[in-house]
Amino acid sequence: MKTYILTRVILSIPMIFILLTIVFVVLRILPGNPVTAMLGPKAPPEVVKSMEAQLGLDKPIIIQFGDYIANILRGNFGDSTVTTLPVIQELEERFPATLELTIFAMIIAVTIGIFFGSTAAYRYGRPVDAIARIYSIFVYSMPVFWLGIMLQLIFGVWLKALPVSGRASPFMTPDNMYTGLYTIDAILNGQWNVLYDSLLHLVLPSVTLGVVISSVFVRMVRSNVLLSLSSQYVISARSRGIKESKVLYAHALKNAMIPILTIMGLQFALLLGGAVLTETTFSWPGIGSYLVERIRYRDFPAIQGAVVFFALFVVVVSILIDIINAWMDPRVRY
Amino acid sequence: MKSISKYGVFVLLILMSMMVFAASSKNYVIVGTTDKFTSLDPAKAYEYLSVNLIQNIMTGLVTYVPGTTQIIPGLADSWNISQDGLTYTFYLKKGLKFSNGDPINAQAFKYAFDRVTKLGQDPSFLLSDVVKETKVINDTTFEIDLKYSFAPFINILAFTVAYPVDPKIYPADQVYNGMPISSGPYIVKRWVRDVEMELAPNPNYYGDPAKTPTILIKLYQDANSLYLALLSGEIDLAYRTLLPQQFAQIQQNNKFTTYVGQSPFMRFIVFNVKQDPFGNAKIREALAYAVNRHEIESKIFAGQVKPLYTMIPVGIWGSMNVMPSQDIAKSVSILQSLGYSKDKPLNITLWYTPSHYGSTEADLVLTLKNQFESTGLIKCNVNYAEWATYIDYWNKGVMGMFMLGWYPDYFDPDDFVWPFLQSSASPLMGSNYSNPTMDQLLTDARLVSDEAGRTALYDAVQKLMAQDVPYIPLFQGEQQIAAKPEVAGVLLDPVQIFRYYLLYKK
Amino acid sequence: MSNILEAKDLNVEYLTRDGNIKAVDGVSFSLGFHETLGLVGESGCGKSTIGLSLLKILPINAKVSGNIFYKDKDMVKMPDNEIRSLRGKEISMIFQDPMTSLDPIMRIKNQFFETIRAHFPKMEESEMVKISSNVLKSIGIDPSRLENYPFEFSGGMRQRVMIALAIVLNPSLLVADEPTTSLDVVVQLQIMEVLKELKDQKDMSMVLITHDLGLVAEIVDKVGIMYAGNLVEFGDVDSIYDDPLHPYTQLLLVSIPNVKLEDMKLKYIKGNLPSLKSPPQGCKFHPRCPFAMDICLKADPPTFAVKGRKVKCWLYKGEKDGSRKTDTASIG
Amino acid sequence: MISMEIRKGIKGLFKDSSGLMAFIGFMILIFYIIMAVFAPFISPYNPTQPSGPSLLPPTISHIMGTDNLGYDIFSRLVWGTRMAFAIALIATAIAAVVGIPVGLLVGYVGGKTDRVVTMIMDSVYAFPGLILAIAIAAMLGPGLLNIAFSIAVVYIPTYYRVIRSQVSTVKSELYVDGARAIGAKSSTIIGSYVFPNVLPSTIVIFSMNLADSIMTEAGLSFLGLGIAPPTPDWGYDLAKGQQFILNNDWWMVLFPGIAIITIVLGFSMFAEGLDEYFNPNIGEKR
Repeated sequence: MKTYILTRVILSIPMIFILLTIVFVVLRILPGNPVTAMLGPKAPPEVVKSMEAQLGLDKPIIIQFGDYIANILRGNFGDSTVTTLPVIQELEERFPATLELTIFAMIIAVTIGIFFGSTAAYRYGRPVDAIARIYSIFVYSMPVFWLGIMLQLIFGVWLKALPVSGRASPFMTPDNMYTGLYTIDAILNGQWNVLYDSLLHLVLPSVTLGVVISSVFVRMVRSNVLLSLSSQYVISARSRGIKESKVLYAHALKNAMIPILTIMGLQFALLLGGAVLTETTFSWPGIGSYLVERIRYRDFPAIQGAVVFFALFVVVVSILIDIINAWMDPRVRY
Repeated sequence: MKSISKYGVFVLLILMSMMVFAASSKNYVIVGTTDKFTSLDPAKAYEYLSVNLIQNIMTGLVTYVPGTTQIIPGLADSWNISQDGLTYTFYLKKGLKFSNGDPINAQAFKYAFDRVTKLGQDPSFLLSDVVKETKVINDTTFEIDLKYSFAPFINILAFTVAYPVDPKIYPADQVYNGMPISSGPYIVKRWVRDVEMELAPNPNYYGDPAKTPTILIKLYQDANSLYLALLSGEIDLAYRTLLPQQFAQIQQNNKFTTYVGQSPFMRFIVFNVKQDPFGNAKIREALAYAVNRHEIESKIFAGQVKPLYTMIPVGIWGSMNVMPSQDIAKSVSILQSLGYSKDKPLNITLWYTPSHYGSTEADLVLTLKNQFESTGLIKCNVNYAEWATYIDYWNKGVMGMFMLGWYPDYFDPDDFVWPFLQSSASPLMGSNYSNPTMDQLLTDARLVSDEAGRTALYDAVQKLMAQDVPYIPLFQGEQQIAAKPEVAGVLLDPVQIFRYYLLYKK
Repeated sequence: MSNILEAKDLNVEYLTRDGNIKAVDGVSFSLGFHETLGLVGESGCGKSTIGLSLLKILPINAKVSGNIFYKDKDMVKMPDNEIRSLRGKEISMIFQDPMTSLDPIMRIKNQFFETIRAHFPKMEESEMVKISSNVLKSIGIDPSRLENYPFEFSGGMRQRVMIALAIVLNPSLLVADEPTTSLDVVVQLQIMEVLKELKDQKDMSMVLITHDLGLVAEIVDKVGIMYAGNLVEFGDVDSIYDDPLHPYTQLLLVSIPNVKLEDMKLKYIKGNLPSLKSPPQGCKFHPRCPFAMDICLKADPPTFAVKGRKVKCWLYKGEKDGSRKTDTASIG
Repeated sequence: MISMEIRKGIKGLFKDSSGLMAFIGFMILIFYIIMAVFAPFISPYNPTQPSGPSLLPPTISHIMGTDNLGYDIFSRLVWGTRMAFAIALIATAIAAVVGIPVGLLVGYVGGKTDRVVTMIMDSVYAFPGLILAIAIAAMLGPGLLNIAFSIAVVYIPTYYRVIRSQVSTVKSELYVDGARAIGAKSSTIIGSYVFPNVLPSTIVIFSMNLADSIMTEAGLSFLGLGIAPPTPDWGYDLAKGQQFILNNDWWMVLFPGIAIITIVLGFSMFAEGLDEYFNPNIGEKR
């Protein structure tokens, strides 16, 4: 298992390298280089020069690329031009919010996906199945921010039942921050009112994001469970008198989880894209809203940092998923 | 399973009652805002909320009497200005201390002034343009030498850029991003970046202590969030900025008290006179005649702005209406005299920036576009750029006609005309306007020291501006606060310092 | 109660979007206690479908009609719950492909346990270990391998595990669907040996589904020959081997080296199984039948009782005790 | 003869739900295409000028109400169809024009090139699409082509992946070997054997990507990275409507939202129906 993890991490190095290169290409080589983006196309040459020197853009492109990679490896993302703070520090401050949102959204999406998808597969061709298919295609067509706005309107404005923005009410942040995840820190501090408050704030954003992503999950779980339901070991389990619920969950779904998890890993990228929109809709102070905010300021180091960060996040999650997969699948584990 | 859910409900009830209990305390005031602050370093802070927060946690040599534009001593006990207006000598109060116990002395001031110039951040020009050098005479005596006599300089000293900083904490060569060291009524007790900031009284403050033990400033990302937070009772007071429609609704709502005050903040259109066709004063005039300020006031801002017919806002002495009201016929006749017709309309592009001035900006621009096009002789395109790009576009003369706003650095008519109309300053505004007569008037107004004489000069300046029309002033803003009725001590100030330290709950 | 199993006019139809497939068409047979039945036919003839229908584990698009009496209870009408309690405990099944019939990500131990628990939910774990170990031992596998995963076994071993799983609760009826097809020849014989021992030692009836009549000849008591969803001939193994009545049976037996039929002139079966979606009119075998007559093209033959056997062929129309019409048989 | 073929095809379509789905999707698309083409005749008012009082709820004269400047929402919605199609088509076309040839070529050539290009494409594919589009749009600035390009980059790998894998499958099949044996040129092989085989998948992906790019465009507009107003654009209208939800002016968010949902629904139902039609899945076996 250890060797597997190690191999998997090593194998992802080329991918990280390519992702970093993509970010570099997008932000430096595409027309509209960072300096003109920051200063406008007709900036006086001396201003452009000094700015370029400040950002190291006057060097040959290969050297710049080397510097860029080296800096990222050292965890140096540069300083924000808006706040002058190191970008890495700002990302660290913002990351827990994004993490908390994505975790809860993922829980919701996976729950809907597994229950709805596997039930639909089990009841193939029946009404539940039809509803699941309509659900997934309809939800897929829904812009995440539109759903968010509608939920804000219904639960925040009409019913006044749930908070529609931010992570916490006033004075409702945990006293001691260990993880930066309000829910976890509240539990660690034993501040149950803070936990309740942060859960309330999480409801609408995570439901919005979770529901939208669940469309893909429902579809995916359905088709994979359909596949494994038609497999021999399911028929064989049935022939031994195993209960249907157990056939579905312990055999069909558990086996289907291996491909499902792999695809879920790929969908995580989709989730992060949705997170940017969700964070903006719900004023959620995570990296997504940070990216959008800093685009307004043309805060180049911050934009680059956030994009690189998202890329790395995707890689880390895909590694984690593969490890979970390996742990689930004895054929890989041994 | 059942017992667990029962238990859960019970716990929830307790939690909710705790929250209700927590929210009923009088010991704090929660202020909500949609503004962002980027830095609490006086050498860097230049946008409104950063400056306003510093004004509550730090003080300068001089300060304003709350609610007026009158200058009174702050950290300084008294001061002398030399006859030629070039040397200012300040005598500091005795025993002043920063919140961490370090002394506030002449050295701290010199350190702060030098640091501002050295760092060269956004507000630094306010000092570096005028100040020649600073001297420490002794621990409590501080001297400032100016490059030239500058009547409004004392107002600059009341601005955050001239506040002292603790030399032990604030590095000389870079912006400080840590917890601020206070010289004002409050200290920053807790700061969750982009979420909230908690203020507590500064025990070392020389003046009257702050009225409320805790001020919590909650940051919201948009007006909707702020509005909902206000309605739900999450915050006690909303300051900057609800949508006009929302504020109008709150005004109807008897559960809240609203405060409205004048603001020197103003909006205008800039013409880059170096770009065709805006070099032609006739065209600028024709466009000025097409603008209907009342439509903007009522349709976009629900009556919460005031039409402005000059560059000096109402409330600043010297202001006089010089611009014409909408007169489409006049506009049409000018355009026709220039040879424009329905088939050969005047083609212009109006630029704006979508988020810097709030979400009403696109609507404002679209309304202006329609007003111009209602002449039938103008085809107006609309384009936008984000703020950072926008600034550089105007510096580089990319944009011929664009929207801008102005919030003064010091409260003197000079700050509303010099930066716009003086030939060396106007390129920074993106206008490139230059008129020797105007330059002479402006310089004279800086040198004359009696108010009557200056008023006469500013009258002439405004009239000449209305002739040349390098700008079209549109409206001036309004300060608005919506608060729960139990919140007292709300003071809307002509110089727009919002004082958290005066707030308390009845 | 004379028979453990009795199928009467069993029909199974698969509904698909390209049309319906009649996989089993009016099949009737019976099986006594402690008897072994071989169901023989080419692949796709519906014999596996019969196997699955005996446990009622057909795909959901399958439509079943007719009766299957297990110990005089009609399984077709039985509620799902009751049927489930029969599976594994009363009727068990082993499948063609041992590689895919065991859940690949579950330890063998747990597959035993869940089978036992499905019927005896309160059994202690130690008891289950004991039972499972004994069964494995009886089938020639070291009980320590309970901890292993399926991929750690070879094909033959896996089939043994499958058999062990199937008989762990001492079922009265074991359905074996091509239990040796995917194994190599040596292992095939070993597995057949295991099945034979089972038959001898346990009080168990067996349905053995295969395409290879020769392989099962030794252990079966009765044989049913399937063709395109029809049971074309059914009777004692010996009489069928000695004297195949249906032309298809005759053709099948040609392929077995040790059976000699002097009057068989054909050495192979020409053509393919007909499409079950649109089967030919009349007797489904007529396009391939060397003895096809006019009536075979027009009408599906009923089942005739001949020499204590059942034959579905027009050749035996009117026969009561069945002497063959050799004149027709010599045609072609 | 041809009509017979068509009738057979249509009959085939309706045999089950996948055909029905494709048909409904197709009808929705036809509806929007008509709306886009005949926008000048359908829309009652000028979409870029106020045509009534502000914030009017849906009435007879303004069936979807007006926004805060008195623009007719229905007219903007009708004209917005053009913008949605324009950006989606341009973006998807760019992606297809790059992705398909590269996929064909690399799949055909194979070897080291294949491994390198595939890895790059997989990485782009793994990248959060919207975030990549945001970054590119932010660098390029506003404008129709810039936005279309930002979206296109995200979808290049989808073509590439499918085309490449199909090509390698097809390539290894006998008839291509046969063609090569009789001396056919590579271009002939790709053109006459490989391309027809990958065409169905390409159509499915194209339709799917149209759906996704409309969604991405709406997202970019929502974040303020879209087209400059007053050009009618659904994403912009939606973002603007969000400002007014607290005033209960629900019509400003409801209708543009429904427009986006239904058009995306149209494209994705069409795509999904076609997909199942071309590649029937394991559905009926179980």
